[in-house]
Amino acid sequence: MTWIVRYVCLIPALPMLAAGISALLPQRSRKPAAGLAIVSMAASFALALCAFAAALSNPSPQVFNFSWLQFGDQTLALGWLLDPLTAVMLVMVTFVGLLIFIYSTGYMEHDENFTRFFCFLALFAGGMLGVIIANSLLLLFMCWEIVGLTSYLLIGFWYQNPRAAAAAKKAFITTRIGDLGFLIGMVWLYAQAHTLLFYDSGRGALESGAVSHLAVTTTIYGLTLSSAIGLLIFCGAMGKSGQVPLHVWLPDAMEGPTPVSALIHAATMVAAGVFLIARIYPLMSAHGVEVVTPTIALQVVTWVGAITALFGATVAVAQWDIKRILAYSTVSQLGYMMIGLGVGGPAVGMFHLITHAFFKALLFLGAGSVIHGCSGEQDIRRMGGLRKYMPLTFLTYGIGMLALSGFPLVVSGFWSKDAILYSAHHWSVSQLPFYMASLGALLTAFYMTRQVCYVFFGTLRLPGHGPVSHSEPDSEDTRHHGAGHPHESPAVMTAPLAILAFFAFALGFLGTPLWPWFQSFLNGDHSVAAEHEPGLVATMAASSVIALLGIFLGWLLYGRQSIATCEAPDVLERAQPQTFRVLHQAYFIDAIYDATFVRLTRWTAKLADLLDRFLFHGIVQAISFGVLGLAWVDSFVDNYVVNFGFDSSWRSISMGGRAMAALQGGRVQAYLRYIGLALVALVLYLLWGVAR
Amino acid sequence: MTGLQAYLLLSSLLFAIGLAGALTRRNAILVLIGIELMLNAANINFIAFWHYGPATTYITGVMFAIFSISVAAAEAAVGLAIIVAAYRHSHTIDLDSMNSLKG
Amino acid sequence: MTFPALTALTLLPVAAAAVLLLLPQSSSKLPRVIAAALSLLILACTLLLWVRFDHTSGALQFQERHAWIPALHVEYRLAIDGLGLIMLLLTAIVVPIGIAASWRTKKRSSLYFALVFLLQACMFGTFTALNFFHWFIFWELSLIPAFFLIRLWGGKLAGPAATQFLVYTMVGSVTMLLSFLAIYLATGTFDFIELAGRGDSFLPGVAANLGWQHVNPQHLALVLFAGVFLGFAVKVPLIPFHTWLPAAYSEAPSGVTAILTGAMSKMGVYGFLRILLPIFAPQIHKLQTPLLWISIATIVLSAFAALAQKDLKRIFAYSSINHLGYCLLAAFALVRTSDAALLPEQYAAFSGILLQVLSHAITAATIFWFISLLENRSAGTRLLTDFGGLRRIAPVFAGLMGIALFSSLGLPGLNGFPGEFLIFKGTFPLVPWAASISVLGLLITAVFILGVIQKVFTGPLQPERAVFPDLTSGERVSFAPVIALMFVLGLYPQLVLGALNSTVISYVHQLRF
Amino acid sequence: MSISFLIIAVLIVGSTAAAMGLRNPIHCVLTLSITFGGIAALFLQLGAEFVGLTQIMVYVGAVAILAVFAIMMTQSRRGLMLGTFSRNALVGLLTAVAVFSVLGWAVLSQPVAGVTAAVSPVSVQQIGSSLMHEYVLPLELIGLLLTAALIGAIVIAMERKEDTE
Repeated sequence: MTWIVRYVCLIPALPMLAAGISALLPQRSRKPAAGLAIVSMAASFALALCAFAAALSNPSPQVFNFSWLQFGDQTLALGWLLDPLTAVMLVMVTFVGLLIFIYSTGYMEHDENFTRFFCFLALFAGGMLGVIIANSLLLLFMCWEIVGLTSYLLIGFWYQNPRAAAAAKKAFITTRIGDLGFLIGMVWLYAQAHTLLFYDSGRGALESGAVSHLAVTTTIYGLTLSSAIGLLIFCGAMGKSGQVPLHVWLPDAMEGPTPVSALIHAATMVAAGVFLIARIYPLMSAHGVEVVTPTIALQVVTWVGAITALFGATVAVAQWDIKRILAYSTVSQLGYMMIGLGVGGPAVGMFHLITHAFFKALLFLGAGSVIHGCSGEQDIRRMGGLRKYMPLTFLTYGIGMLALSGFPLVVSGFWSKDAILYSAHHWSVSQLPFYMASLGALLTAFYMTRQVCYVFFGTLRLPGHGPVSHSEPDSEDTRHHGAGHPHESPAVMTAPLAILAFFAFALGFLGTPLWPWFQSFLNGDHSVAAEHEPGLVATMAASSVIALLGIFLGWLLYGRQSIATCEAPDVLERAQPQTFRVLHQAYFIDAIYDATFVRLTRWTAKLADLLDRFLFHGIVQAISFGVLGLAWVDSFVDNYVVNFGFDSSWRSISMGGRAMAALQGGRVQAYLRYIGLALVALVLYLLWGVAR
Repeated sequence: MTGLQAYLLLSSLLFAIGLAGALTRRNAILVLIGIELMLNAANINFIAFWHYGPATTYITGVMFAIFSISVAAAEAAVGLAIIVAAYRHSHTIDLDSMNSLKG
Repeated sequence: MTFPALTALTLLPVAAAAVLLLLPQSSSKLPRVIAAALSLLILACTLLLWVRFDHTSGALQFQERHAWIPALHVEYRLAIDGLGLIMLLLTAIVVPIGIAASWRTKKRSSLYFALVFLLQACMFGTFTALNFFHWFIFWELSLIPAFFLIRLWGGKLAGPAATQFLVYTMVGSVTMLLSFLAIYLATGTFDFIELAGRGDSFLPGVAANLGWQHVNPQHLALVLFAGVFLGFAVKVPLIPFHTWLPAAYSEAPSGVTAILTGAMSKMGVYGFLRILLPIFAPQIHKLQTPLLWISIATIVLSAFAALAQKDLKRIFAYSSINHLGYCLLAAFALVRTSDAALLPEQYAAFSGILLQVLSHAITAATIFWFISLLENRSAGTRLLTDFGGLRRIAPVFAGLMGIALFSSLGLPGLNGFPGEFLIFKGTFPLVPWAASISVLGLLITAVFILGVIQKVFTGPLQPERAVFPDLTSGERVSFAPVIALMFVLGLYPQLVLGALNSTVISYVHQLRF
Repeated sequence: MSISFLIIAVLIVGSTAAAMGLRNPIHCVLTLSITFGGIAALFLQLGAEFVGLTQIMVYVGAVAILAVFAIMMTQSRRGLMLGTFSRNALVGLLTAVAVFSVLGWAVLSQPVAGVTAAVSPVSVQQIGSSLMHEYVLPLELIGLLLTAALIGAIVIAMERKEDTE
C-alpha cells in the first residue's frame, strides 16, 4: 500500500477543516475564508493528482479500513479506497471545484455572507470528496447526506428570499425520499453481506464472495437479492441525480447562487448518484451463472435514464430562464449517464459524467457571467446581442454549447454521448432507449442553439436598452449592483471559463473509439474496447447527423430572424401554444405533486392532529367524564344516604358530649372527688370479687 | 388485729385525712400538702409490707419507698412552682375561683 | 464494605435541593448560579462513576444489597449495568441543560431549582433500583416535583396540563402496581433480576400460585403484562397513551420540558428495557405484531402530528414521541427470534436504543433550551407564524439551533445518526416490514424540521421581531460544550458504545422467550 | 402492737388532723412537719433506717420548708388568709370518710397475718448495691426526673419580664 492510499482521506479532510475554521471566523473576514477554501482545494487537487498517478500504476482497488464502532461483538468498519473510478472523480471534482471557487470570489464579491458562502462551499467539497473515496456504503451515505445538507444550505443561501428557502427545503426533502430507499437498501445489504465495506480483501460487499451469494438468492417477485438491494440504493441515486420522478427539486435549486448551480447542481453532486451506481456496479450487474440478459436492476436504471433524458430535453425547449434551461439540460444529461451505466457499464456512464462535468460547469459559469454582466437578469427574452459586450463569455459559452450538443468530432460531448448511443443501440433488451436517447440528443442540440441565439445574437433587449419593455421583470433580484449596460466579467471569472473551455474540447480525446484510454483505465486491466466493433462508424455518423440537424433546426427557427422584442412569443409557442405550455410547466409535475403528495401529507398531518385532539383525547375525556359521573353518584350517595345515618349518630354523640362536659366544672377538687369515689367503688368491687 | 393490720389501718387513716384536706381546703398549697400526705401513707404501706413480708432480704418495698419519696419531692417542687406561677398570673391561689380547666 | 456510590449519587441532588432551600429567599440570581454549579458537580460525579465502571463487564456493578423488610422479602438493592449507567449519564447531562434553560426564572427560583434537583434524585433512584419496592417509590415520587414544576411555573393552562399529566401517569402506575402485586403474591419477590432469572414459565404459573384455578394462566400472564406495559407506555409515551404529553410539554416552562423530554421520558424506555423485556419477553413475543404496529403508529403519526402544529413546543413534543418510538420499535423487534444467526442484529438494535436515548436526551434538551431563549427574546410567543428571517439578525443563534435541529433530523456527523442507523440496521433484518414503514417517520421528521427552520429563520424579517438579540457570549460559551458533544457523539460513537458492548452482549443473551 | 407504735400513731393522726384542719397555713405546715417526723419514726421502728432518715431529710428538710416559702410568696396583698374551707367541704369530707371506711373494712376483713420473722435491718450498703444493680434503670430515670423537675420548677416559677413591667 503506497503512502497515498493512507493519506487519501486528507483530500476530503482538508476542505472540511477549512469549512470548520471558516465557520468560526467572523462575518467580516472575507479574504481569509476564501483563501482558506481555495488553498485547501488546491492542496486537495495536488493530492488528487498524486492519487491519480498511484491509481495509474496500480489500478486494482487499494483500501484502508478502520473500525468505527462496535456493537456487541460486532465491528462496524469504515474505510476509504483508491481505484481508477475514485482517482478520476477526485481529479475532476477537485479541479472543477477549484476553478469554481476561484470564480466565486468574483461572482460573490458583493455578497454580505461571503464568508459563509465559502464555508458551505468547502464543506460541500469535503462531503463530495468523501463520497468519492468512501470504501464503505455507510461512509458514503454519511458524506452523501452532508452533501445534501450543503446543497440545502447553498440553495437557500439567499435565505431572505422565500422562494430560495422553499427551494432548499424541497431539494432536501425530495432527495431524502430517495435516501430512505438508500437507507433500507443499505441495512439490507448489511444484513445479507455482513459488511458495508466495498472491498476488504475478499470479504467486501462488492467482491465475488458476497456478490455471488446475493446474485443467486431470490426474494419477492423473483428479484435476486442483489437486484433488489441495488434498486433500493438506486432510489438514493435517483433523488440525488434528479431522475424522473424525483427530479423536481433540481430546476428549483437554481435559486441558489450560480457558482453553486455550476458546482453542485451540474458538475458534482448531481453526478454523485451516477457515481454511486458506478461504484456498486458489481452488485447491480451481478447475475447467476446461467442468466445472460442484463439484470433487472440495470434494466430499471436504463429505462429511468431514458425517460429522464427525453423528459429533460423536451422541457428545456420551452424555458425562458437561462439557468432553468441548463437545469433541465442537466436532468436530461444525467439521464444519459444512467443509460450509459445501464447499457454499457461504468466506463460509458462515467465518461459522460466527466465530460459533462466540465462543459456543464462551463455553461453554468458562462451563464453566471451573463447574469453578472446583465445585473442579475436571468430571462433570456431580455438579453440578446451579448456577443458584442461579452466576447470572451460568448466564445467559451459557444464551446460549451457545442460540447453539450455533441458537435461532431471536435468536442468531448460528442465522444461520450456517442459511446452511450452506441451501447444503447446494441442493448439486448430493447431498442427503445436508443431511439429515446437519439431524440433527446436532437432536442439537446436544438434547445442549446435556441438559447445561444436568444442570449448572444440579435439585439440587446435589456430593460432600458433597445426597444422599451413594459413587462414587469420576472425576477425582482437586485442583489447585484447594476451598471447601465452589459459588461464583460472580471478576469477572475473569465479565466476559469477559458480553462474549462479547453477541457470541454480536449477531454473527449481520452475516450474516442480509436484510443479508448479512459474506458480501459476504468475497467482495469481487462480492457476489450480497443478493437473495432461493428456498427461503430454508422452510429457515429448517425449521432453526427442528429447533432447537426438539431443545431440547424435551432438556427432556422431562432437565428435566421433575430428576435426583436422581449414580448414576442416564442416561435414554437406561436405554432403550438398548448404543447409549449405543457412543456414550459414541465408537464405540470410540480402541480401534480402539489395536488397529490404534498396535499396528502398535509391532510395526513391534519388527520393525525385531529386524531390526537379528538379521538385519543376524546377517549380520555370520555373516561374522565365517566369518572366524574361516578364521582357525582358517589357524592350523592354520600350526602343523602351515608351522611344521613352518620349525621344522626354524630348528633347523639355530640349531645352526649355536651352532657358529659357539664361534669367538667373546671374545679380541681371536684375531679379529685370523683377520683376518691372511684377509688371507693374500685375497692368495693375488688372486695366483692374476693368475697365471692 | 395483727401488727400489719395496725400499720395498714394507720396508713388508711392518714390517707383519708390527706384526702379530706385535699378535698376541702381552698388554699392550693394545702391541697398539695394533702396529696403529699396520701403519698406518705402509701410509703407506710410499702415499708409495712416489706417488714412483714416473707424475708427482709427482698428489699423491693424499701426501694419503692425510696423512689416514691424521690418522686414526691420532685412533685412537690414542681407543684409549688406551678402554684407560685399561677398566683403570679391570677393573683390568687383560691381553688374555688380557679376554674379555667372548665371544658 | 465498599463505598455506596449509587446511594451517594442519589442523595447528592437531595443535598443540592436542601442547600437551595436554605438560601435566603431575597436573591434571585444566587440560586441559579448555585444550582448550575451543583448540577455540574453532580455531572462530574456521574462521569467519575462512568470512569470507574468496569466497561469490560456486562454484569451489575456498584451493587448495594441490604435486607430491608425481611418479613416481606424486600431488599434495598441497587446496581447498574451499562443500561443504568447511560441513563444516569443522560440524566446528569440533561439537568444542567434544563437549569440553563431556566436561567431567567424569577419567581421563587430557589424552590424551582430545588424541585429540579429532587426530580433528578428520583430519576437517579429509578435508574439504580433493582427491587420493585423502592423502585416504585422513586418512580411515583418523581411525579411530585414534576407536577409542581409544571403547575407553579407553567403557562396559562398549566393547571389542567399538570393534573392531566399526574392523573395519566398515576393510572399507568396503578395498573403496573397491581400487576406487580399479583406477581409478588405468586412468587414472593419484588426483585427484578430474580424475576428475570425465573425463566419464561413463571408468569403463566402465577395463576396457579395464586390459586385462581378458573383463570386461563396464559391470559392472566397477558393481563399482567398489559398492566405493566400500560405504566411504561404512558410514560414514554406510545400512541395512543400520549395525549397528556403535548399539553404538559407545551405548558411546562421550557427548562422543565427539557428535563421532561430529555430525562424523564427515558424512565419509560428504561422500564421497557429493564423490566418489561427481561421479565415479560414471552408475552411481548406473543403480542409482537400489535406492539410493532403501536410503535410504528407512534413513529409515523407523531411525526405527522408534529407537522400540523403551529406551536414550537408542541412540535418538538411530538418530535420527542417520534424519536422514542424508534427505541421501542427496536425493543419490540429484539424478541423477534432466538435464531443465533441474528444475534448481531439484536446487538445492533440494542446498541442503537442506547445511543438513541442518549442522543435524544442531549438533542431534545438542547432544542428546548433554544426554545426558551426564543421565548425570552420574543415576549413569550412561540408560534411559527410569529417568526421569520431571524437568521439575518441572529446568525449565531440560527446556526447553533440549526445544528441542534439537524441533529434531531438524524444528519450523519451529528449525534442523531449513529443511533438511528443502528436501530434500523438491527430492526430491518428482524422485522423488515416494520422497519420499512417506519422510515417514513424519518422523512416526515425532515419535513417538519425544515419547515421550522424555514418559518423561523428564513424569509423576510418580521417587523415585530426586529429587536431580537443574537446569542450573548455567555450563552455561546454555555452552548459550546453541548454542540461539541453532538459532533463528538456523531463522529465517534464508539466513545459511548465501547463502554456498553459487554452490557449489550449479556443483555441480549439474557432475553428468553 | 407495741406502745411505741401507739404513741407514734396518735402523734401522727393528731398532727395530720391539725395540719389539715387549722386555718393558718403556716400553722398547718408546722404541724405537718410533726407528721413527717412521726412517719420517719415509724420507719425507724420498722427497721428501715435509711428510708426513715431520707423521710426526715426530704420532707421535713425540703418539702415543708418549700411549702412555707410558697405560702409566704403567695400571701395576698389584701391580707386574706386562705386557710378556709371550700364550699363543697362537706362533700369532700364525706368522700374521705367513705374512703377510710372502705379501706379500713378492707384491711380488717382480710386475713393478712404477715410473717413476723426476725427483723434484720436493711443496710445502706445493701441498698446502694441493689440501686446500682437491679434498680439502676429506675435510678437513672429518677435522676433524670429530678433534673427535669429542678429545671422545670425554676422555669415555671421564674419571674417573667413582661410580668414585672
